[in-house]
Amino acid sequence: MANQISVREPQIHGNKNHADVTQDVCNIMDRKPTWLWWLGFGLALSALALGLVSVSYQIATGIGTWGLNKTVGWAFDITNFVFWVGIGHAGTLISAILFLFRQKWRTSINRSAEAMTIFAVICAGLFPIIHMGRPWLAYWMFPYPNFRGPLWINFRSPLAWDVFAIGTYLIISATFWYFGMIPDLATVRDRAKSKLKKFFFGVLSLGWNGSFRVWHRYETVYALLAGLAAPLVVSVHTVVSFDFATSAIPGWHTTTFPPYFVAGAVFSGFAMVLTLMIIARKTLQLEDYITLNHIENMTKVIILTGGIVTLSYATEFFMAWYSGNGYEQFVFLNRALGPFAWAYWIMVGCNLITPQFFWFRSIRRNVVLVFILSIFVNIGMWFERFVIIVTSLHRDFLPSSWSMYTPTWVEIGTLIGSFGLFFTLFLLFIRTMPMISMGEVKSVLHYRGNGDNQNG
Amino acid sequence: MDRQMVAEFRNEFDLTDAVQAVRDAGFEIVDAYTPFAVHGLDKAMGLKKSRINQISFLFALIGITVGVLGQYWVSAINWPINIGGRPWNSLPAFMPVAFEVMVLFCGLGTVFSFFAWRKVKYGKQGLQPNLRATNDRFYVVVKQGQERKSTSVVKDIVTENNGEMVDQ
Amino acid sequence: MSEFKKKYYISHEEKACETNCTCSDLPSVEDAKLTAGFTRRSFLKTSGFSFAAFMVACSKTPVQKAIPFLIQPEEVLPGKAIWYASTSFACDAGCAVHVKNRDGRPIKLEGNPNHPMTQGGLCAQCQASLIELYDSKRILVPQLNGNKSDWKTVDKTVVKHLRKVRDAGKEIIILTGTVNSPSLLHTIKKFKKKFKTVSHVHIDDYSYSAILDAHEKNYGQRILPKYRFDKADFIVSIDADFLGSWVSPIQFTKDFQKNRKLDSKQISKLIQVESRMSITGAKADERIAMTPTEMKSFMSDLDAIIQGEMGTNPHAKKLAKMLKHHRGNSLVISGINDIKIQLIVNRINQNLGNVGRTLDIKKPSRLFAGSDSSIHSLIAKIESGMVGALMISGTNPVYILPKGEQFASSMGKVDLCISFSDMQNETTANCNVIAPGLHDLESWNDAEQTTGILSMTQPVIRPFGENRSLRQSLSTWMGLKKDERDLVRNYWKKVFTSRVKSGKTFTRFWNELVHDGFSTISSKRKLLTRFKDQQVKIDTRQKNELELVLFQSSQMGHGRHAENPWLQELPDPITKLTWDNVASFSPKTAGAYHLEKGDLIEIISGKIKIKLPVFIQPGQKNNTVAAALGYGRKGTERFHEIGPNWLEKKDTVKKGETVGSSVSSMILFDENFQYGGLPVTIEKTGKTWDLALTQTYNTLTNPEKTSPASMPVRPFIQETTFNKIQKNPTAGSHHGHPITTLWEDDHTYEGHHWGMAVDLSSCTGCSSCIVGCQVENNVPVVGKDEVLRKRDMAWLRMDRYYSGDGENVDVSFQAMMCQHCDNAPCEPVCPVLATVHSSEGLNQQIYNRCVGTRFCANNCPYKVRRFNWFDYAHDDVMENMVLNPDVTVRSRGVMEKCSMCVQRIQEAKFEAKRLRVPLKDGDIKLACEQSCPADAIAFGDLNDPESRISKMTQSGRHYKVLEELNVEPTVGYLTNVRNRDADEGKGEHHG
Amino acid sequence: MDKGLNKQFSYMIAMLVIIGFVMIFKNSTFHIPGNQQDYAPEQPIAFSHQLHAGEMEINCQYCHFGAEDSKHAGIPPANVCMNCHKFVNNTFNETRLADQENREPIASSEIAKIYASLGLSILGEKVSSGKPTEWVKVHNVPDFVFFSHKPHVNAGVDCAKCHGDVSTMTRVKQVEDLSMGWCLDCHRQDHKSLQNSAGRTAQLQDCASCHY
Repeated sequence: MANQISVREPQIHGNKNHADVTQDVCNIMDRKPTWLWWLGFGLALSALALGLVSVSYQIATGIGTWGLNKTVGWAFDITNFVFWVGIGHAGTLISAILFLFRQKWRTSINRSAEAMTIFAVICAGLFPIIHMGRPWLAYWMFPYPNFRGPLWINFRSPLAWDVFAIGTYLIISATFWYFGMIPDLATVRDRAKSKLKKFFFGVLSLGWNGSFRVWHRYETVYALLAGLAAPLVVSVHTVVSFDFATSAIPGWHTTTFPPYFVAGAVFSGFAMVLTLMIIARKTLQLEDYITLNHIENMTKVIILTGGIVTLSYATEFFMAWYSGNGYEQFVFLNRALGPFAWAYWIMVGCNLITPQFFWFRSIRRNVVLVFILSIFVNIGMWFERFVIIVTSLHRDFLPSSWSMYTPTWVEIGTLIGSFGLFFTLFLLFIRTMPMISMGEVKSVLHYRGNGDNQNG
Repeated sequence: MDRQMVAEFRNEFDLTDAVQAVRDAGFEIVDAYTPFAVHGLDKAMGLKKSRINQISFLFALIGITVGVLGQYWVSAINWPINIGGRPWNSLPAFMPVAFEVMVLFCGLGTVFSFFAWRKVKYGKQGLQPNLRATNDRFYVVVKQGQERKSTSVVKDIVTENNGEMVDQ
Repeated sequence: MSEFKKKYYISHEEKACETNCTCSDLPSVEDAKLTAGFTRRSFLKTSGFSFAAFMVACSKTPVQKAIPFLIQPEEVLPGKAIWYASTSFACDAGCAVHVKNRDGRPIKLEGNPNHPMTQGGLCAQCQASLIELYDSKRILVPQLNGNKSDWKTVDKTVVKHLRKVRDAGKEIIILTGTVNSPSLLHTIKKFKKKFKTVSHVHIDDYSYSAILDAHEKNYGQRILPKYRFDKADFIVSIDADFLGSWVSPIQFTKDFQKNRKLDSKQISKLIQVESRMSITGAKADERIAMTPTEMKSFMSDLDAIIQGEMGTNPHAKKLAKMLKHHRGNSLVISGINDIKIQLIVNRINQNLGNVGRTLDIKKPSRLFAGSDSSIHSLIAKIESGMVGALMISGTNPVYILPKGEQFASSMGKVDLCISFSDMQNETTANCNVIAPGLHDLESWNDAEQTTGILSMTQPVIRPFGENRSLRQSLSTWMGLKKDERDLVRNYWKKVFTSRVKSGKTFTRFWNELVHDGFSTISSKRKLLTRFKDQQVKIDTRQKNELELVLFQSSQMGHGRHAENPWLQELPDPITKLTWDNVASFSPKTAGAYHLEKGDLIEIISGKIKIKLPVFIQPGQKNNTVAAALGYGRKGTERFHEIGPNWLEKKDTVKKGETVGSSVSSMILFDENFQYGGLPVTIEKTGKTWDLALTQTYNTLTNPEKTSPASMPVRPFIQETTFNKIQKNPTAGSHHGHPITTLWEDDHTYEGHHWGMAVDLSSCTGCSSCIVGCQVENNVPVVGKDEVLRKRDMAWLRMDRYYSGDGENVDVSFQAMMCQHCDNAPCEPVCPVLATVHSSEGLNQQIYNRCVGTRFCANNCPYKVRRFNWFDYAHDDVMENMVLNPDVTVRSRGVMEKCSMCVQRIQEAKFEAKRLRVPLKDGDIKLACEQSCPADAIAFGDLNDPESRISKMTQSGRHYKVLEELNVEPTVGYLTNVRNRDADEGKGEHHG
Repeated sequence: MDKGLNKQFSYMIAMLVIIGFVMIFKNSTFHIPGNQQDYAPEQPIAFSHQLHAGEMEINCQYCHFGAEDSKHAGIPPANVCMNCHKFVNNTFNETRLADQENREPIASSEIAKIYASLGLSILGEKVSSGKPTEWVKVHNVPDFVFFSHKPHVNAGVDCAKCHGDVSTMTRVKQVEDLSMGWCLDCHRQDHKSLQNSAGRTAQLQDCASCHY
């Protein structure tokens, strides 16, 4: 058994030992940021600024500053919401589900993937609030005792479900992320020079001392959290899909939405992880940790989920035809041939064609190509949500109120702003926190028989 | 309290073997300090399976109950309001929230009960034989028996598992 | 409104002057300025007190002051509405109204159901005229040579001048719109006596002169016959939009419906011959499209055939046969203002023996007296400088006359031009004296619109300014200082014995008159000669490539209300266009000239050029271009400001421009004002123009590229024909499969269960319900840009669908408002319970709970929910006085929609409770329901088997839109029935 | 350092606890914004309900005659006051005193204000045009709430139920908090006066019975 394992290609290249791992990972935080980091941070910040301007103008003036109308009540706002929630799925999925399946290759990407999840969910969570006509009353979405009778909330409303789903998801993912980071925080604390850093990480690491008795329970709790997070991931996007699935509008009123949305989420999520990891790996010289195998594995997941998404598109059309319901049929014809056909075909192009390239190993292992394709997948997935929302609304039942939709600069600014927020947070994260789970990487460094001699 | 002996190792496999051997030699392992969760060490140290999962199951139960009953009470008892002609008790519609509440309770409950466990002290520098314990060294703390020779026995086991004793 | 609720008081002044106080309860402008200042609603809702709010440093919430009356008039109770009967002259016909007066402020006009003419109907113009009372741009003090002045000086100068003119033997001209007020005519007569050289000229905004002249030739009297659409079984209308804008549309609609009762053996049949698409054309059982020139030949053929001579025109043949068949109870009318045509019409009716049966010339209508020839002579006189003084009241000649500028300049020749208008307009600009008149709601007036029926107008609010009615000004200048009321009252006192045949005392008669708003009186017969036939020669040879057709739109008329935001934003019933007039072409013609919707073109006739955007109008006659009168009024620049202000805002009108453009100059003015048939050419400018349409997809047929085989046409409108419905009461309805539901039903409506039904075969699409709703529910005006962005706020919209193609299309209307579904899809999606169901089946929207997620609007299959995208302006202090204090003014970011006038339901309940009697069917009338001249809308309790609504629901024609979604709407529709032969096949293309 | 850290934490927690206590026990008359309970503003005329409604036992609706048929109970116009005060222009004690000292009683300055508002001198002759008294409104509900006295009075709801026992107040004070919950307490009870026996309370709990 032992030699079997030993012939397997190691997860981490450049035969590192434990100390090297600590060294490499902590280096990212310790050394001065590279000009590349500054560049990225600058861009991210300016995007964020643009977003802030747009949002504050919108909140000060009214939703009217968006291109919406009496027929199309949602467009960019909810599109972005679903998009970001989708992105937020890979993280927890990678760490939780791959952990449960004992996929060792997760170890070097799960930390940053989880961080990405949290930041994405933060971005997502903003949209339901700013898309309100009176965002300052957003707290009415929560059931709390009051002097109004008391008047609670409507637990039958998918939006109320969203509040709980997204809230729970954010809290649990954050917990999972932080909990998994405690040992590494201790490591950082123990090698910290400055008093401040010592204090800071001292607080965060909760007095972790590597005692194996703690490790023992810690492992159990971590497994439990993973076990919880896995169904949670699935539930969250299911609930998001309910926003549409439970409605009465043809094109929304679709029972296949939950699996369809979850697959889509994972699809886009992994694409985003790839995008980020490839950048990180290049700029932070992490080639040894985020190896081509990691990239390849993720592209494989993309092929799978991409397949499911494709199937969903097909199913939708089939069901529309099969149902014999004129309104349904119209909506789908209208998607493919109507005024918003261009959006539909962008979606199809990006989500159906792109993954097919990954059938070829050469492409899977070509970092540049993978990077480009992953971005295409992200674009495609954004348009998927746009198509679902706008094309279903703009021509529904009564032709008298059919209309078109064009975004205003305020909406576009808000979209860019959300990306700004996301990257700002992520760049700050890699500077301040151990972005690779040292503990777990160390645990997969050696197997009996291959590592012993290297500990000089 | 009786004296303790601390041994340092350079990798997880030596540690595990040594611990196993020491225990076989009839010594009591106080604790081990490792930079990561060493696979199989729990067996070697003879640690029992943690019962924390039962606690979290309890929290899950509480969560789901609160979720379902809470929603039912709000929508059907406290102030029943006719919402789109749906029945007072729209159980299917209550499921998503019930589930989320369950997960929330269970997750936080588990983590907090873990923190509540006394070995974690807020903001405290860990008591550990050496700072490298969180980096690349592996330590085991053995309870020294009464016999004089015991020290040497442990020392032997340690050295043949290419580790070395640390004196405090 | 239920009987017990409606107490009409005789006017304030009546009471006031008995309890010698000077109507301190009626607010003056100052009050309004002081009070309307702050929150939109509260000052109104706590009305009766005036309010002043200011933060006191120590207190958490603003201190509110409550100021009681000093001496409270008996019938005035703060917070309780009082109703006064009156008459509004906002439209040419003049609608009998009940004015809802709340704390001294008129806030709503509703039709007076007892009035024999309008019979409870109320046109859009009259309803909307309410806001003109509160117009901050009104002239409230007399003006002398363009500067503010006071009555003393004005009176002095005017009288001095009039004397001079009289002595110089020059003429004093009183130029008015048609005056049918006996008392005013009397005053003018007196005025003539006083200043010898006075002559009184009538001028109508839209001329009906030809009809009157024709009758003069035929019967020796200039009369406008009273048309009896309730008696006519077969109606042929040649270019007369009598359901929309011709003569007296409301009255005609009411009458027309009387003979369209589907339960009776037979109903009347309407054939409309026209070039453009009008409301009447949309309603017609058969519609024949013709160019104005074709109409002429058609008429002469029709006439010929009826007289038994030869005629070639196939339509004429067919119709002649039908007309003969319906001898005596057919009716032929024509809106063509051409004496030749009218002579033919008269002859046809005479030959068919309709006179005295379907049209009454013995008790004629007195709505229009204008004579085109007298306008000619007037202009001539002025040109020749014979005129020393020109008094202009109730008309705007500079705008309505084809050669307006010319008239304006010639006014310069007159030393004294007096305008009685209370608004600046094209004419006042050329007047050296402005003696501002009163709004109908401020003034005493009487009118005899139809011989024998006297309508009364009484003031319901103290005049805002120092304004004086024409009557008052004239008598002042005659040197008799009289209170206005007395002027009217005394006249009737004088003629009482001669004109009122009844045992009543005068006081009794007067009080009843003021109380009821009308009274029947006797009037001496006009002596009509026997029918003198006139020979008419119509040359039918001429052939034009492109003919211009001008018309009055039902909302804008001839521009009198151009400054009324409600009417400007009221979509045209046919085109669905707001804030513009257009040059409309038939699709074919547009294609021939390569015109696209929105292209800006120039219409050219001789030297005159008019810029108008192109509009493609299905059903219009090829080779015609139609344009609405009444646009391009000066003063509509004011709408530059209207609408929410933000970065990407487009102005409703650019600075210094007007809403639409005036086409008056295109009126052909030879012997008569000719509104149709002017040959024109067009030229593209290459520019384009945004058209703010509330509906941009116009048929129920899916766009062919995306049309599924299973549903080429959407089944929202059911149509059938009369003879089919007779055989099978459910004809035209498509039978949906039975609906099953998963939900157990927790919600039985044991009390009331409110519901509504719209009878599509009565509805004419006139859209006065929309204004009614807007006034009642404080629906904001949002401006052109917002409409362009599809953000119009109207709670009730009139969907209009075309079917058929080319010149031969059917138009179907469908009033669409919140359907108050029992399984409302909007409700379960609202996270904060801002829209939930009431125990009486209402779909409630609670503004103050709404956080504005818009999910409800998205999930509404009918798309009837409206969102407050901005804070729609309510900062015009004066205008705010029109707001209904019982309805919240919605703030930014909340959803709103039809509430089924829940405030009326509640009010009725309260009253019933007070009187300890149960609610009766009809106690509650919704704003849209009461204003409907066709009685198409019915509201009531579905749980009451006797109610009108229940009966309609049981009807075989009753159906619900999108029933298959199982949303269970409580609003239903009744199949549209057209009286056409089944073999014509059309009429059921909707599925 | 370890100790230091622990201290830090205990401080933090202590602070939180203290803040919490302050929040709760700051002052017992803490109202959530918009709640005007116990609001008793000074009025331009020191009119005493205790005297008029209490001792004199004048019926509420004698002065607030709007209540039965209108949204607003209404503040009595000056002419209503004058029904009595035409004859009464000074206080009891003053009259008694004056009798003892047999002199003309001195008119009360407060009643003089009513005369003044009508533009009358205390002796009743017209001196000016007069101007209505600006009372301070005590019971206010938000703009988006439709409240009408009419149904309540006709349903036989006792004035005191909402306004408290005014007959004991020298200066009127808002007794109830007038919150939505408070309204519902009553609207949730069964009401005989409602038209349809079925779904009585349901009807009163409809949002649209107050919000439109």
